[in-house]
Amino acid sequence: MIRTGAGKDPLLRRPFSIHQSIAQGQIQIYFKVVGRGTEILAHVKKGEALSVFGPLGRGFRIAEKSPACLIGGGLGIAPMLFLAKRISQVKKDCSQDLIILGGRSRSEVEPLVADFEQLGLKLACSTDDGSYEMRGYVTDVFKNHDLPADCSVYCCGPEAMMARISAMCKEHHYPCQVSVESVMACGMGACLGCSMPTKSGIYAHVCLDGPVFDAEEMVWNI
Amino acid sequence: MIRTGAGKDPLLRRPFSIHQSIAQGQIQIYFKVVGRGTEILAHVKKGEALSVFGPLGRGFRIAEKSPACLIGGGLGIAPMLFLAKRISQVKKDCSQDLIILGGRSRSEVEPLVADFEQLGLKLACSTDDGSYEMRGYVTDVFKNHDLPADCSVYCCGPEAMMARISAMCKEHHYPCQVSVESVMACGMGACLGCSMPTKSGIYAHVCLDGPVFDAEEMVWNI
Amino acid sequence: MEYLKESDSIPDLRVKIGTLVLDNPVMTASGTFGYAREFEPLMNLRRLGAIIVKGISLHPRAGNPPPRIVETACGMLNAIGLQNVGVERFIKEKMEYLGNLSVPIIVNVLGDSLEEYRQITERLCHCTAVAAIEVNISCPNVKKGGVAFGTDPSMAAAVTKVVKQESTVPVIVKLSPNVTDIVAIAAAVESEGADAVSLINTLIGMAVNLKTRRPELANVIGGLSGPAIKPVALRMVYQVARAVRIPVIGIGGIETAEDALEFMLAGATAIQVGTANFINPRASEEVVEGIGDYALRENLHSIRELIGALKVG
Amino acid sequence: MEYLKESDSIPDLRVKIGTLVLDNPVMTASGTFGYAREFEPLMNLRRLGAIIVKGISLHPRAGNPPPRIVETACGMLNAIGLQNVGVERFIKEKMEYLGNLSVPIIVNVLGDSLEEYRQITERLCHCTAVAAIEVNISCPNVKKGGVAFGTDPSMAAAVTKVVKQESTVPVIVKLSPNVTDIVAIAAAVESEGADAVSLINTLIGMAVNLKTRRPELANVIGGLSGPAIKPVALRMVYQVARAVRIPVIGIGGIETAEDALEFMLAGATAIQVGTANFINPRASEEVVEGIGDYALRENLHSIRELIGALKVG
Ligand SMILES: Cc1cc2nc3c(=O)[nH]c(=O)nc-3n(C[C@H](O)[C@H](O)[C@H](O)COP(=O)(O)OP(=O)(O)OC[C@H]3O[C@@H](n4cnc5c(N)ncnc54)[C@H](O)[C@@H]3O)c2cc1C
Ligand SMILES: Cc1cc2nc3c(=O)[nH]c(=O)nc-3n(C[C@H](O)[C@H](O)[C@H](O)COP(=O)(O)OP(=O)(O)OC[C@H]3O[C@@H](n4cnc5c(N)ncnc54)[C@H](O)[C@@H]3O)c2cc1C
Ligand SMILES: Cc1cc2nc3c(=O)[nH]c(=O)nc-3n(C[C@H](O)[C@H](O)[C@H](O)COP(=O)(O)O)c2cc1C
Ligand SMILES: Cc1cc2nc3c(=O)[nH]c(=O)nc-3n(C[C@H](O)[C@H](O)[C@H](O)COP(=O)(O)O)c2cc1C
Ligand code: FES
Ligand code: FES
Repeated sequence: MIRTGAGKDPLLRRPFSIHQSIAQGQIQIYFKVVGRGTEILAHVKKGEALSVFGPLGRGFRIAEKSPACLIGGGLGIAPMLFLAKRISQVKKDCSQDLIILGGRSRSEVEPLVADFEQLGLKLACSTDDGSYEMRGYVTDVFKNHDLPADCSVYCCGPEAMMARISAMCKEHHYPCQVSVESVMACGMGACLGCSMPTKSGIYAHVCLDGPVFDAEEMVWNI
Repeated sequence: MIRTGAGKDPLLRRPFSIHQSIAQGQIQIYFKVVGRGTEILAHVKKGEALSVFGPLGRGFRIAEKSPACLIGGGLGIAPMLFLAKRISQVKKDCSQDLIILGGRSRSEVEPLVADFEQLGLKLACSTDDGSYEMRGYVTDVFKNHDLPADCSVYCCGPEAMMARISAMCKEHHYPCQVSVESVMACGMGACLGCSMPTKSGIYAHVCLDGPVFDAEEMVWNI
Repeated sequence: MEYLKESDSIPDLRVKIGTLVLDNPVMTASGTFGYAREFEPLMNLRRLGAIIVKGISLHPRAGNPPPRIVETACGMLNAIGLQNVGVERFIKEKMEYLGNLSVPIIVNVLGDSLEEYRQITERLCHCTAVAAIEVNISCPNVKKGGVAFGTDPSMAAAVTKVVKQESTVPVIVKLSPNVTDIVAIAAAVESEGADAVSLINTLIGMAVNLKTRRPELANVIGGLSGPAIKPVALRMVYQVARAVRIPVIGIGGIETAEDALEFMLAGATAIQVGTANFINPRASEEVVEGIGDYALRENLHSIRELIGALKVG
Repeated sequence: MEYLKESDSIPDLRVKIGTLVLDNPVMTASGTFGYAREFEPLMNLRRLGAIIVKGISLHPRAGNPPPRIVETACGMLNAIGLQNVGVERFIKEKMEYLGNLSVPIIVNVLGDSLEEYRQITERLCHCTAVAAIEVNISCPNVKKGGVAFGTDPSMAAAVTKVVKQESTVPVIVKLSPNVTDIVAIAAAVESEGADAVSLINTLIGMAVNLKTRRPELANVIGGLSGPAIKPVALRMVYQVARAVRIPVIGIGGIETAEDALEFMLAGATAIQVGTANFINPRASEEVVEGIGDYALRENLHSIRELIGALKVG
């Protein structure tokens, strides 16, 4: 959670995923300007101090023994680099792992590809308009790849995409984790603002119980 | 009137005097950080755009034929440079003119002296703590100087100081103009927020009828 | 290349308040636009849907001692104290200029008794330049120990009745938000024939200066306006618009066309720009422009399609 | 050099709410501090005057569907929907931790009938760790068609009476600001024996998303909190404090010690930090520190000297 300004407006912190972090204590976020807070953030100059509160919540749980398939759509690519790094550190065998990145067009995907390629994992990309690699959705890429039967899927992106991927994983009996978004005020379980309906009938709280959930628990609102 | 930020907070513009201006369209303000708005203003970087609305209101009316005595106390020094320049341009004979500047201590007065000295008018300064030139108030300087009987006084500073100067001018039958402050919202006569009681019993509006008034009209609230 | 075709029709921005047709739904809120003339050099007054002038009373009022305003978080408090020149001087000194603007002029009136409201209405209806009257009922009723007319349905109804009886032009009743049930007040004034309601007037607030240990306003309490109150205003507009059949005019924290359109979705037929005029003197004109652009972009035949079009549930 | 001498006495920050003595006037507002444990790693809970936990009802409540919050100008709207685990699970799962904190724990309670208020009070008074009960009367009274208890003096009095009869600890009644006359409500609950009143709860507001043409909150309306509402809160605290003899606890937009001290000048005996906890999890502790520093700097013997010390007129 990051405060984007020092004044009283915008008032609340904004939640972001950690894109990269290094042991020396630097973190990198990758974000899109969608409103006032991100607008201000985009104008922050090198050397300015920001109030950062985190890391918070539960991230992806890496299944160390099973082949991994990481799927990032649009800004859902942001947390995937961090996860891919962790996977390449934690897992012994990454030869069967696959990263699928998708976006609306070239500019949403291409700038990030080099970072992922460094990790040496297999990469497949798509864009809605075909301006970079395959034309289509990440779901198409996912369908086109023959994944190992014991594959684990890690997914972040727009809700509609995650819903589709979840359904496909269910079909193939792949365990699937999704990282979801919600409006947040506190980021620490105090306000109960970030509720998310779950199959069990009670609300989960994205900031504390998530943002990563087992896809099976989710009730998609689409 | 200057907006100190682009957001909704601080909401209102802040009023400032023009310290200097040149024909090419540059203006300079001289200000003190007293709260949030001026704090933000102090951090504005060269080249950043600010929303400025003005000039507004009625400034000093220069009596071209009579010797002038300009008195600036504390931040009341700010509008005096502009006035002194105008006086030196407009008046034929400035030999009897006097500028009195006062402040709490050296740092409030000294940095501005050079600008005034360039104009070639007589200058007398005081500081409350004696750290620069005479120890005392501008009222003391004023008392110590033998001013011509037909002298016009122009004054800006804390209310208490202006009240004292006004009283002294009344005694000596010097016409005196004072530049007063008031909280402002619109700066253009629309909100009626900047009211100031006057001797006539009705409220004057500092932004439109002022900020400069004849000292005689004023009801000092001290 | 795609062939760019002029849209067949420029969207219709007109809205109707009683019998009064406005070119567009944007007005200036009373007390925030002076007597309009102040804004002449800064904007094109003729583009406004209507101009509402500073509240006028039967007799001149001096207003409150300073300080009269103070900034708060995303808002401001004012305690102007209803300063105005009185209806006679208003008619003599301001009406001619206003009458020549060819924009509907709505006069905001206030009083401290029913009789004052009656007399001022009578006097104003003799001026052909008055397009409508907006009745400020947030004023204290002197007979009832200073309780505001607008806080009680029966008193609000009584004022409406008196003004309606006298008026030859549409009557807009401006509601106070400092009430438990604004819908009840709106219903009461509707039942007495109000042609429209406008809301909200300011929320009562206060600010304290810790250094001086004094209230920031000489009057101690004042009216809160600006972006801070927009959520309260939107909620009240939404509730009232669903409960009455007369047009609702939305007011409170409107700075941009987006703000204005949100009020229209919530049920407002027209809106007023208030405090924003102080920050950006062109704010009201920019709202007009922005609404026009939106209607064009969204292919609206008429801006009226938006009124109350909020999708709920 | 001047000889620096330790001040003879560290200022006394204690204040009294009924029979309950707090080490300092700073509490955390219900619903903004979870069940306190969430803040344990971030601050020293033991420095607080008291902790008020999230509102508890007799039976668990699931709360509203998302979105539940949205930011507004200098504020936020929430429609959490009073989600809570219910009194039994609260006692079983949260009470032990809270009881060991050695800070007074005040439980905020809510109900939709007088009987629910009675039962929950009875249940809580069996827990030794409960130092006081704060009664949220902004909840809809199901029997009265959903009109909030807190909007009517007689309903507010009835709730107070029921809770007071059952309670063995001090009872604070938390007032709704969405009323015409908050002084009348405060007087009504005082007359039924409330040991203190706290105010304000949130203002009812709404936000609209122009793109989707939908309300921002699934519940359509929600409660406005944060700096935006501070002027309204200060005004109500000032009015109520002059009208009642019981202590008044100020709430609304308090972020800093300066804010807190302004409320005390206006008449508050103690204050609560709400929304600010979300922005700065240490906000409440920093308010405690700031109040202590102020008292020292101003040579106050006791912070109580400030209560209602506003110079008016
Ligand atoms: C767990 C999590 C991780 C995220 N990671 C990233 C990331 O790595 N990169 C990135 O670009 N974005 C990320 N987001 C989204 C990011 O938080 C929003 O884009 C940002 O808060 C928008 O702020 P704004 O002030 O620019 O927009 P606003 O003007 O506030 O609103 C624009 C839109 O953003 C959404 N929004 C506003 N405030 C919040 C909030 N507090 N929480 C969630 N959504 C909000 C609103 O629904 C609104 O439609 C993440 C969100 C969550 C919940
Ligand atoms: C006609 C006029 C000319 C001025 N010229 C100068 C100048 O040349 N240099 C200079 O340093 N200052 C000048 N001031 C004062 C200047 O406007 C205030 O110092 C400034 O507005 C404070 O803003 P802030 O946000 O920093 O303070 P805030 O945090 O808003 O408040 C700090 C103090 O400043 C005062 N203040 C706040 N807002 C206003 C306002 N809108 N109008 C007036 N006072 C306010 C308040 O009384 C408060 O005590 C002038 C004021 C007026 C009316
Ligand atoms: C300085 C000032 C003066 C006002 N004077 C009046 C008035 O005379 N009559 C009236 O009905 N409303 C008056 N109002 C209320 C506004 O018309 C409007 O209802 C209120 O400010 C809310 O809108 P806003 O948030 O856009 O400012 C005044 C508001 C301000 C800020
Ligand atoms: C997310 C949220 C949840 C709240 N839940 C409760 C509640 O359960 N019971 C209650 O009495 N007040 C509740 N409140 C109101 C606060 O306790 C407080 O009265 C209000 O937010 C105003 O204070 P603030 O501006 O400092 O936040 C809640 C407020 C917020 C923002
Ligand atoms: S953001 Fe506050 S509980 Fe999740
Ligand atoms: S500042 Fe608005 S009338 Fe002077």
